[in-house]
Amino acid sequence: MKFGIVTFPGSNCDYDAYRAVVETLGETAVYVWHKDHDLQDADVVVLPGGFSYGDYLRPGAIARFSPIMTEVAAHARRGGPVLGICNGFQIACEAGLLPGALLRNANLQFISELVTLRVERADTAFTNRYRPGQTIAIPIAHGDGRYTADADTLQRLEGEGRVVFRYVAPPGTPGAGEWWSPNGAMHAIAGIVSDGGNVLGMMPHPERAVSPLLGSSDGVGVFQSLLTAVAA
Amino acid sequence: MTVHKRPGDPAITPALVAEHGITEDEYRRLIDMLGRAPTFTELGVVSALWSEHCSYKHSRPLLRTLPTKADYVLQGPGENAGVIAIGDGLAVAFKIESHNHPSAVEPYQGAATGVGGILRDVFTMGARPIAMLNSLRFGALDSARVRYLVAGVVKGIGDYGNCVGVPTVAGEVVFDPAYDGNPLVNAMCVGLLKESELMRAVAQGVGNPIIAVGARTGRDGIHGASFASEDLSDANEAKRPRVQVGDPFTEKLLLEASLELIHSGHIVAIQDMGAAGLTSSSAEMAARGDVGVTIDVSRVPVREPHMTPYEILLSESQERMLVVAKRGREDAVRAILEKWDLTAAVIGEVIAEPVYRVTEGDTVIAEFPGTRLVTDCPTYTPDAAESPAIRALRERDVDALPERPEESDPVWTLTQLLSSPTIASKQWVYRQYDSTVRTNTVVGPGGDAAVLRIPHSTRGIAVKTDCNGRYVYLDPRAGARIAVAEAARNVACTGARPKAITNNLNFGNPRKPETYYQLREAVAGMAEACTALGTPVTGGNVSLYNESPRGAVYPTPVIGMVGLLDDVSRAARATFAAPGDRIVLLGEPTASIGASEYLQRIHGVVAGAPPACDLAAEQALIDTLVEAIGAGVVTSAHDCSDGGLAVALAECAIMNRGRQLGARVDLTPWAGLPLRALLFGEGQGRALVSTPDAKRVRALAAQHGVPAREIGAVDGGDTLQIAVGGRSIVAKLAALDEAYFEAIPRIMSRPASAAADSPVTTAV
Amino acid sequence: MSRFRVSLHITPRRGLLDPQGKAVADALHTLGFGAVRDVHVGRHLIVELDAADRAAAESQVREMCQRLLANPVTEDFAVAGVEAASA
Amino acid sequence: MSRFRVSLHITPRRGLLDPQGKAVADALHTLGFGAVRDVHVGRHLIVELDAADRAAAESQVREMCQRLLANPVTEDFAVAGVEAASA
Ligand SMILES: Nc1ncnc2c1ncn2[C@@H]1O[C@H](COP(=O)(O)OP(=O)(O)O)[C@@H](O)[C@H]1O
Ligand SMILES: [Mg+2]
Repeated sequence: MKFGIVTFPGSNCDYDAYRAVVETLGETAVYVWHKDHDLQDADVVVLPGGFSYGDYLRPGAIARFSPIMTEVAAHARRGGPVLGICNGFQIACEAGLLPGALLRNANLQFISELVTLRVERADTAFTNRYRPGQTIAIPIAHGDGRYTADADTLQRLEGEGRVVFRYVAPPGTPGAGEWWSPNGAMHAIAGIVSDGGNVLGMMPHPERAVSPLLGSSDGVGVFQSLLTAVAA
Repeated sequence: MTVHKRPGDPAITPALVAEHGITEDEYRRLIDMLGRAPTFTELGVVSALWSEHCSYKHSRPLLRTLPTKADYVLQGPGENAGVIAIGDGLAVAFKIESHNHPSAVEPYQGAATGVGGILRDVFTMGARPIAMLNSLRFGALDSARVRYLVAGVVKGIGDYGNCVGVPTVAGEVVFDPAYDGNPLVNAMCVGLLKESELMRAVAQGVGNPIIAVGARTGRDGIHGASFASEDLSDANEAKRPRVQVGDPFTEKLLLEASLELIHSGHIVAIQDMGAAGLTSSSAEMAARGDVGVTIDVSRVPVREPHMTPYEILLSESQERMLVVAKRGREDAVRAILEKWDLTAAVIGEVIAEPVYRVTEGDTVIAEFPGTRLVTDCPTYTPDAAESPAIRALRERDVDALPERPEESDPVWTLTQLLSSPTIASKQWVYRQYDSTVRTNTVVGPGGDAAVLRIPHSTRGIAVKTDCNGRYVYLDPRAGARIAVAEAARNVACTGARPKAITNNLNFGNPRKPETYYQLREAVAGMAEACTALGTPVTGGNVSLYNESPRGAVYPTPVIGMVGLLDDVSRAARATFAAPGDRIVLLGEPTASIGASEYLQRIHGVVAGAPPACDLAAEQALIDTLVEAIGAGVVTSAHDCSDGGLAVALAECAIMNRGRQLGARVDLTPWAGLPLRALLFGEGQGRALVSTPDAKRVRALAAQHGVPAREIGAVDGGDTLQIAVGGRSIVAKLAALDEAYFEAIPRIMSRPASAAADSPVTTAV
Repeated sequence: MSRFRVSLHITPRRGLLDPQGKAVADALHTLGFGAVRDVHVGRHLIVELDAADRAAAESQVREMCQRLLANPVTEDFAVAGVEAASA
Repeated sequence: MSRFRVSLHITPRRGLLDPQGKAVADALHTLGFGAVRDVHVGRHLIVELDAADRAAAESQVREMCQRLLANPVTEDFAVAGVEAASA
């Protein structure tokens, strides 16, 4: 299976996503240049993390006008899977592929740490390898990850079961398993899917949690799930 | 060729010469070199290149005494970064650099541009940056101004490195009134390259074009290099250069484009336009290649109208590079840059004539013979004399100091030390740094050294910066030895063998005999330690004149150590890993509290002799650690440094917040030592390891002649219990955790302000 | 064509959490500015552009806001001023 | 005492690099707004406070700028307006 990883100017986790696909999964990955109009027949499109256009103005605001985004939107409309990680999530929101917005972290600081996520839905293209309710450890590294949406949108997301990952207090701490948002995200939302279920945006970095050597391999499931979903 | 004075240039007067920081002797030397009086442009060029920052005029004779060689050193001092071979045709480039003065004025941009500069030094060697470190010194956190500096510096480092996408994995932060008004901000970068792709900044090939790449040139930081060579006294305020603003986004593009250029084979040399910008980069590249160059300033892309050649030559605008390309490859070079939305302009060429020449269109406005601009800078060896006041402090009998009443409870003392900002967790700092991007970080910040895996290999590297400025202040030679030894020990605690260092000498005004004495002795101590431990110096940076109106900072020779691990999956962490493991102390407790954090924190005293540092014992300890960890018999290793044995034990128990494990130890064998020295004295050459097989560890230690004693076990409970003689000291992990992790966040939640506040505390 | 300088305010939509405003207000209180009731932090943009006249300049900038400068989900924008500038 | 709403502009000092402004200007060009000559991005703050009168409100806010709100080395500030607000 082929993953197309978009490189915007300022992307810096394109390499991490590439390694996750090629080294951990043993699948094929290609870098897709933002100025191109060709997704190179990728089955899955990855909008990687980083600081496209320096995050100037608002994260993702400028990148969403890159030429390749026309193709990414078309791929999504056809039902093709799109995985937006961190800056990729921000770009997907700016581009209207996902609802809501990601604002400055509530503590006004960049936050880099390993967080605990609860898998709220294990029946999506991105999470079928997890158990529902399973908690996983995945790093975050962002300054603008406070998921925000209006009340209607939020209600719709919850009602339609589109909140896929939520931040929860880590096991062994007070309130373990309860909503606990490092960045002030509404409803402790860490990741959501589009109404078609084929676009996932998440702030945490599953592509960095791919080996026990790196402190966690809990992120591999996201990529494996895509293998299953696309093969089906 | 005739050099023309530009209309409107000021006349060269003694006052103007002095304002450029050029002494009368130096001016005579310049006239000798030129055979005539300089033009204004030439005066500017010389003032930059002969500034302390660019010329190392007060430190070069000392630096020559450092050991720089080993068979794996591919590039020693003199290039943009040092390089060592790590096997399999791979190599590591690394370098540290200071941005102290800019950060004192504008902490955010000062620190950010410091990161930018050191990244460029590494990627111009053809290396892909894989890790950043930072070594920071600030005044006491009680001051709103200091909190403003801390917040700004940390955010500046984070925002820049995070955006470029290089993980910041280690460093140190020390708070001491000695740094009030003059913080130290040192950033280190480590990059990975193929040996075959090593690039050097050596201009070559007559007719080859010189190309300016990256951001346009503005009026930023003109005379930044000379400014970095002056005291931060208030009188200089008006002369301060316009601050440089960093653009990490452009840096990221420049990084990708530069690596692509280097790999393309279209270029012969590349260098960052750092301090003293275009002038120093072009003159240095020419001097290394022993070639002539000519630069036409009218072809340099500028950001603002009406910039003079003087300004263009001396601007320190960020994110710019100077490239020497192969003749005829200009368009290929341009194509690569355009792909990354960057511009390139041919601004000069390598010439046969042995001169450094600057033109404005066809008019020659500056010309220096040969490479003498770089090679003829004078060097100085000022008088050196130890300050009698400092000697008296060192010789003070601190062990006779009476205890405070609260100290009858050692848990109180331990808690005070754990919450001392210098010892307390720096999580508030490193949580703002992306430490996991690029997926190589095996051990990140929060323990001893950081460990990175080398892609497609079983090996890894360990990196750490260290220096205890208080030790160096009290005894420069011993302090510098300890700095090297501690850095090496931290690296060895992960299982890595220390290989080489870079260093940043942060000192005061070298023209003061007591400062020059510190510099001379510290360099000697560093040389001794590097020789003994087999870790040559591959480069570094010197930052002098770190003085505020209150006096010089502690002499602070920061050591950046790089070590190599054969099997990265065996890398040890600092924290206890499994209940039931035995705890072994390698090395010996100490009877002294001289120069300790304990004395400063509990008694407000900076005095006494720093701990003795036996380099042969350090080497034996390192060998033991590397072997034991490599053999997989050790489950954790942590060195004992600031705060002594008790603090180190507490850190082993609590530093991993996800898994805190209590322990019981018995120090009765040393019950004869003064209790506070046993617990909080900072003896060197020690490490705490935990292991399922204490016997094996003891045997390994014995082979190397390292004292090793089993002192207790990890019991996984919620207390740390230390028995000494009949006495039992019991500390709750929750209380230690709170002291250690909450100290800095609590202080940093108080407001910060750029406005100067009245500092109350002074050193000693 | 003349040169205009258009000044814009882009502000977080009312009702959304404004942590920056709150942090600034808290810091001002601690610094002794007890009379401060509330602070809001937004963006101030200055766009210099060539246009036939004021109205054209303003309407172009409004379009820029809609397409790029403001996020319709979380931000409001307002043109604060249009002045003639020298080219 | 009455309530005032003071509006402030804090902008990057002229001559300093403004990478954000440049990035936005470039993006506007790509979007077809070729008439854009320059963009600067600063902050817009609204401070609500109690003061005896307009002048007092303004002078207090100026002091806040000097002490906290604006970076003295890299930013300029200007009071854009003072209006009476209901408490
Ligand atoms: N400025 C910083 N940036 C990143 N990591 C830091 C910084 N300061 C401290 N750390 C990390 O915190 C841990 C403790 O640092 P330190 O107290 O200097 O250790 P040690 O006493 O072993 O030298 C180390 O992992 C170190 O890398
Ligand atoms: Mg240590």
